[in-house]
Amino acid sequence: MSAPETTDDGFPTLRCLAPDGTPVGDVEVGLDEEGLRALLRWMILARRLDRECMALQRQGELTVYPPFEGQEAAQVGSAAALGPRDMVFPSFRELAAAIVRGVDAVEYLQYHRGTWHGGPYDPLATGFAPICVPVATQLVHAVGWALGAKLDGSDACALAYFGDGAASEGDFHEAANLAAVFRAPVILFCQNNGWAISVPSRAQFAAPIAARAPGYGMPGVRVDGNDVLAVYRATRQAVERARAGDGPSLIEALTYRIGPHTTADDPTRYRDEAEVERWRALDPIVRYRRFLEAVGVADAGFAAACEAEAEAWVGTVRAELVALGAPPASEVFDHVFAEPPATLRRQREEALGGA
Amino acid sequence: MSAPETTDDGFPTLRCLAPDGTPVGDVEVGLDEEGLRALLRWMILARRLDRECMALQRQGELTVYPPFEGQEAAQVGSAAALGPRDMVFPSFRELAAAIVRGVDAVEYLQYHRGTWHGGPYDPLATGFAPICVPVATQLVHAVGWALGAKLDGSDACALAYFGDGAASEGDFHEAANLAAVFRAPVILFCQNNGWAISVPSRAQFAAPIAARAPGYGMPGVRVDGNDVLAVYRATRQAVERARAGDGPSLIEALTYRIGPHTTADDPTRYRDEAEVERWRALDPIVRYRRFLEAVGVADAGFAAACEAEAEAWVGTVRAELVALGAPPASEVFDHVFAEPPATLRRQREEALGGA
Amino acid sequence: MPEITMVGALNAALRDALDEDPRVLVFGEDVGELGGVFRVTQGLQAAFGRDRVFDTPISESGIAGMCVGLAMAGWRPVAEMQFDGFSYPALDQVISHVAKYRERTRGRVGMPVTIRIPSFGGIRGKEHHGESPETYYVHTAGLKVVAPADPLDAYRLLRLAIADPDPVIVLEPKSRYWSKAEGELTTEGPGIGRARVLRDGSACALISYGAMVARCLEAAEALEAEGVPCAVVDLRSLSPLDVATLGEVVRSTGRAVVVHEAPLTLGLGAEVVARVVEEAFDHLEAPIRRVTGWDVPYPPASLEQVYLPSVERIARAVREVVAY
Amino acid sequence: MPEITMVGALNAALRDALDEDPRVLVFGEDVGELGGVFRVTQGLQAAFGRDRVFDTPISESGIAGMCVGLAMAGWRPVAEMQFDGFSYPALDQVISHVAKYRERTRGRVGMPVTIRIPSFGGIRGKEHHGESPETYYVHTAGLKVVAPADPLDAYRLLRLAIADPDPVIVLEPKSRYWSKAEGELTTEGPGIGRARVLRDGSACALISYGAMVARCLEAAEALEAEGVPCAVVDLRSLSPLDVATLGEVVRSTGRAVVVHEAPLTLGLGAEVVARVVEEAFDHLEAPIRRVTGWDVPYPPASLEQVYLPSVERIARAVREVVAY
Ligand SMILES: Cc1ncc(C[n+]2csc(CCOP(=O)(O)OP(=O)(O)O)c2C)c(N)n1
Ligand SMILES: Cc1ncc(C[n+]2csc(CCOP(=O)(O)OP(=O)(O)O)c2C)c(N)n1
Ligand SMILES: [Mg+2]
Ligand SMILES: [Mg+2]
Repeated sequence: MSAPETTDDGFPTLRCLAPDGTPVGDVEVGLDEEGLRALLRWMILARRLDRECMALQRQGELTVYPPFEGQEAAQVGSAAALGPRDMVFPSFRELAAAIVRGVDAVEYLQYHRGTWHGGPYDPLATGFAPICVPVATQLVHAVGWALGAKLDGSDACALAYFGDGAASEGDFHEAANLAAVFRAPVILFCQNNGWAISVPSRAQFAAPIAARAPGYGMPGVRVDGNDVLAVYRATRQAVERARAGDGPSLIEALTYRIGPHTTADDPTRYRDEAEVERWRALDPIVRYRRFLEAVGVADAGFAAACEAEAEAWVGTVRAELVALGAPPASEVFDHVFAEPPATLRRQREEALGGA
Repeated sequence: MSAPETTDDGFPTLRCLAPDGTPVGDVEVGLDEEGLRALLRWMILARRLDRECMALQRQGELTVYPPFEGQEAAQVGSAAALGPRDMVFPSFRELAAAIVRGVDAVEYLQYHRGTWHGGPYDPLATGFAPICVPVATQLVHAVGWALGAKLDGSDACALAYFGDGAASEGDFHEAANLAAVFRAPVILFCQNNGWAISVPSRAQFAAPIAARAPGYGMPGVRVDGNDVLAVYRATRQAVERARAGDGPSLIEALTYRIGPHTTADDPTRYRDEAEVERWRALDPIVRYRRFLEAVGVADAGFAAACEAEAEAWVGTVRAELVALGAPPASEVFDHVFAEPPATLRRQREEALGGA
Repeated sequence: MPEITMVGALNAALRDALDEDPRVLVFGEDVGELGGVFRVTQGLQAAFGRDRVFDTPISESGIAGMCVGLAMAGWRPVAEMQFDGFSYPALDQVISHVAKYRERTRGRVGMPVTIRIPSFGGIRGKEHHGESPETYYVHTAGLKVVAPADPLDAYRLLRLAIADPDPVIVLEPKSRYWSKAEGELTTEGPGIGRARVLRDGSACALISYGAMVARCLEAAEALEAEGVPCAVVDLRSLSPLDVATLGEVVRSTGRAVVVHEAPLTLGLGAEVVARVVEEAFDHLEAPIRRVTGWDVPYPPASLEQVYLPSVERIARAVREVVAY
Repeated sequence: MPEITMVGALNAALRDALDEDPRVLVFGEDVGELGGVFRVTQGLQAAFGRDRVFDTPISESGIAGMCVGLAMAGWRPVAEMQFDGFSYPALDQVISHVAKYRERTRGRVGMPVTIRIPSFGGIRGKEHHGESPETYYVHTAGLKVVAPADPLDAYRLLRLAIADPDPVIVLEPKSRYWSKAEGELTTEGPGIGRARVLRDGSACALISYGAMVARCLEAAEALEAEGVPCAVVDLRSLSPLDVATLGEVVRSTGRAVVVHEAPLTLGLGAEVVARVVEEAFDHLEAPIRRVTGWDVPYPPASLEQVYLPSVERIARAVREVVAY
């Protein structure tokens, strides 16, 4: 099976496993067998939930949903490389990473249910910042947080996700440059899934995103984003660098969005089914499962058990989610300020009566 | 004489002349003798005017003035490489480039006299866009203009000046990326003069600015900015590339601001006189004049004639400038819209009476 | 005459502008192949080619900044910001350059720039998809700002914006994109700077724009039935404001309620009140009420109707003003 | 007690805040070694070290965005934007994040962020150096906005801003930086959200903030001599507005003139008028006049006094209002 076409530019792409699961690089990434199995389990749970969300949206239980199918390895591999005191700054498609971080799926999905904003879960307790929709804006937040951790003398680091599309924003640049200047312990993790809504990578930039790193004075790695081991390894390295005080890193994970941009999108308007099929064949879960089974770390029963677990889990998630009512109207007023000023209290009263 | 310390990072720096004027690279840059002499003349005129402006400011005839002494080669060498239909997008320190473009000095200096805004001269007739103070914002204007020229099938190109400080802005990135994606005929010309007001280059970025170019998929050249021939050659190459339809280029000219950031600044608060002295010894005019005299293209009489011309010229400029009165109050209202709306007409009347 | 949606009317406006003036360019995020996330630019790239209708990378500041350069090069750029909340990264270019360039160059370099922004709430969108950014633009001297309320006016205002020698921000009410109207698409009729009185009524003037015009008309209908005849004014042109019409209408009603989705404080309603006080003070029989969004970030989908002015809130305000 | 300039008072406020709270950080362009282009941060890096007081690259969006991350990490960032006109690149971060973060996280992540912006005109500055950006911030729900008029209140407001659990934009009137006052530097006294009545007077209320307060006091002096005693209200807190005090004062004078440097349309005066109409309608004896900058880009140095409200323009408006 040939490598994804986007890599035909001479820039090296780190890979541990071939698309059929055969090792093509060093597969010792520093995880024990349980750790290795956990990656597969998370990917299976994530995909199952992602598909459930698509169904939930069709059934009117979510407003709009941005699926991540195809990107499980990129998210799980990177998030798994972090420690509990690290902080993730997601964009809006990182539900798989959220699961790895232990974010409660029902709390998270309130966002897509339209019952609350970016951070319905507790960002500080989970180490997972609020969902962030204005692309690339979260990158400077991550740099600020990382600088804060560094000033605290902590060895925690921040990891910020962004898309290939987000990489064109000014905030990407300011974040990368500030991170380099302050040697902030931050990992700028790009999921290059080939598309920014309808705009393909080639219409967004003229060089690999990872190739930008030297211009900032930081290491830049391109990695096969459908190879969970490669993603884990690259992220791990960046994390260690950050903890050692050596500053930021840029990682570009080449992957693909198998589904639509969001449930409101119709990708057949702008891309070929053939391209999707080519990437479907590069499925990150199949690849990794074959590897684990080949090296005897997991047997078929393990995957089956994960799938059963996923099935039961999404059932609970669905049940809890659809049981959620609308939040009380007072929520509109109660979180704007620590202490609402008189003018706002008056508006609250006008809106809610005495409530 | 040793090279400027900022170049001790392994990144190559294009140079034609050693600081003492001896050729160290190919000095055939495609200029005939007259063209070669013109570069010296412009530098001499520019420096004389710059010093006159410092005096004018001290005498209260200008509000605040940003001197460019030390940067004559960077500006003259680059501006001289352009044709009449090309468009320059300056920042705020490019008076030397303006002179090369034929911008009337008195019109230009109205800006610093406080009698008008960014473009007191005619930007379209002179091919010199308005002075632009919000750093890096002019870079995207240049990309837009260049794209417009390309769509017109013209072979004109745009050259945008920016400083080392401006390179940290998001707009730098958006401009570079958009230029690369659209293959816009634009040259992003950075005068790295070592300082952004009080902040030295090393506190602004962690890699050479020219090293950013590959990350955008465009050529990046670092050039000795005090070597007018090297600057001319690098710019000429970028111009030819642009005219040939090969898209944008990034040039970083290493130079130094000998004077204060502006007349309101006191550089002794943040930098050593020793550093200034080191750069004074790398004077771009002395270097080039030695070269021209050594190869017999100009004799001492030529420089003397240029100096005499400069003296007379700045006298006229001064006389015309100090004779300028304040513009009429109506100017405040008359250029906001092509056709002032009723609400603004009413304000005009209130302010000016029937005037 | 067939019915047309607002999206259809806007699409026709772009098409006709591209057709009539070879210097018009249309660009933005996803406006090409996809035809825009709301389909406003659908089919334009196929019809006019990739040079005149094209996608940009996600660079709003760059998009606005390129407008400046393209205008200098003699083009007439029509840029789309994908959503209200994503127009903010372009604010610096808009405030510092697009709005000031003509002034700065003493009129030598005009900015015939149109920036289209799908705006306002009411579509159960996520955060940043329901913003009412008009104050940022209306307060910025050097810009014109329009917001159509119906398909035919959307066609007219967008055509006029593109033809205007100065920069015009076009705030398109997303929640009315699929509303329909019947009639001729034409640029004839009220220009930029003129309001429209959509309904006469002596008891109170309802002053609004964008999607809230429909709610005001609905409220007026209900109030009429109660014996409270209301005039309804569609501002259309948020900058410049049609102060003359505002004054005239309120001098006749003596009472007014301003309605908009933007938060109360320094929402456009504040300026309307100030102007009405200046124009019609002696005729005012009650304080002018503002029925607006609250001073809070735009809420999530399930709470947006708590935020948006409802027909009931509008009607209640009118009743209070009339009873004053 | 020695006299202190506003720059000195602001410097003392930062110094005391850094001293009392180890989580306070001060950063921005040229605030370190140089001590800021206006010397407001002078000596702070030497006193508190490069970790707590530091220069940033020229990245206003990044500066505001880093505030978000630093606040999440438990710090209390105090950022400087070098000039009003250079605060615009940060608007997206301020509007989309700084203002909304507490709301978005249901109060779990507060934003104790202070953004200082040397503001307004009157210093014969170049373009982009005389902007009055308050409308952009005041209209943005989730922010507080203050603008001191004198050194002692500058100390108080900056200290209160830094101590506030929510984001506060501090607009420092550049043209008053070197004005002096005598008195104790203290945080006691009116908090954020409270206006101050600086002068009583029954004929008309002059309502202003920032550098224009001094001109209002001057005008009041002149008008007093003419037998027209004016109250002068210094708003101080532009958001939230002290609506109660506004209502109270204008109920007593029945007449008001609002003065600010920002352009007229949707300048803060519009909101003041709207509030006064809501609070004091029955007491109003004349339309409220706004004496403001014109709806034009801030003009060059030699024309700025055509733009800025003059004592004469203020006095004339008062006379007209009183004669109404
Ligand atoms: C500042 C900003 N501009 C525009 C948008 C609208 N938008 C939402 S997603 C998207 C494409 C993002 O592409 P990419 O960064 O590659 O992420 P992906 O959707 O592929 O995960 C766009 C343009 C936005 N969210 N933010
Ligand atoms: C967007 C913006 N932020 C801040 C400023 C204030 N400022 C004026 S010049 C300057 C330093 C610019 O440094 P550099 O780009 O290296 O140009 P140089 O002054 O060295 O020519 C700064 C911060 C500005 N003009 N624009
Ligand atoms: Mg993508
Ligand atoms: Mg510099």
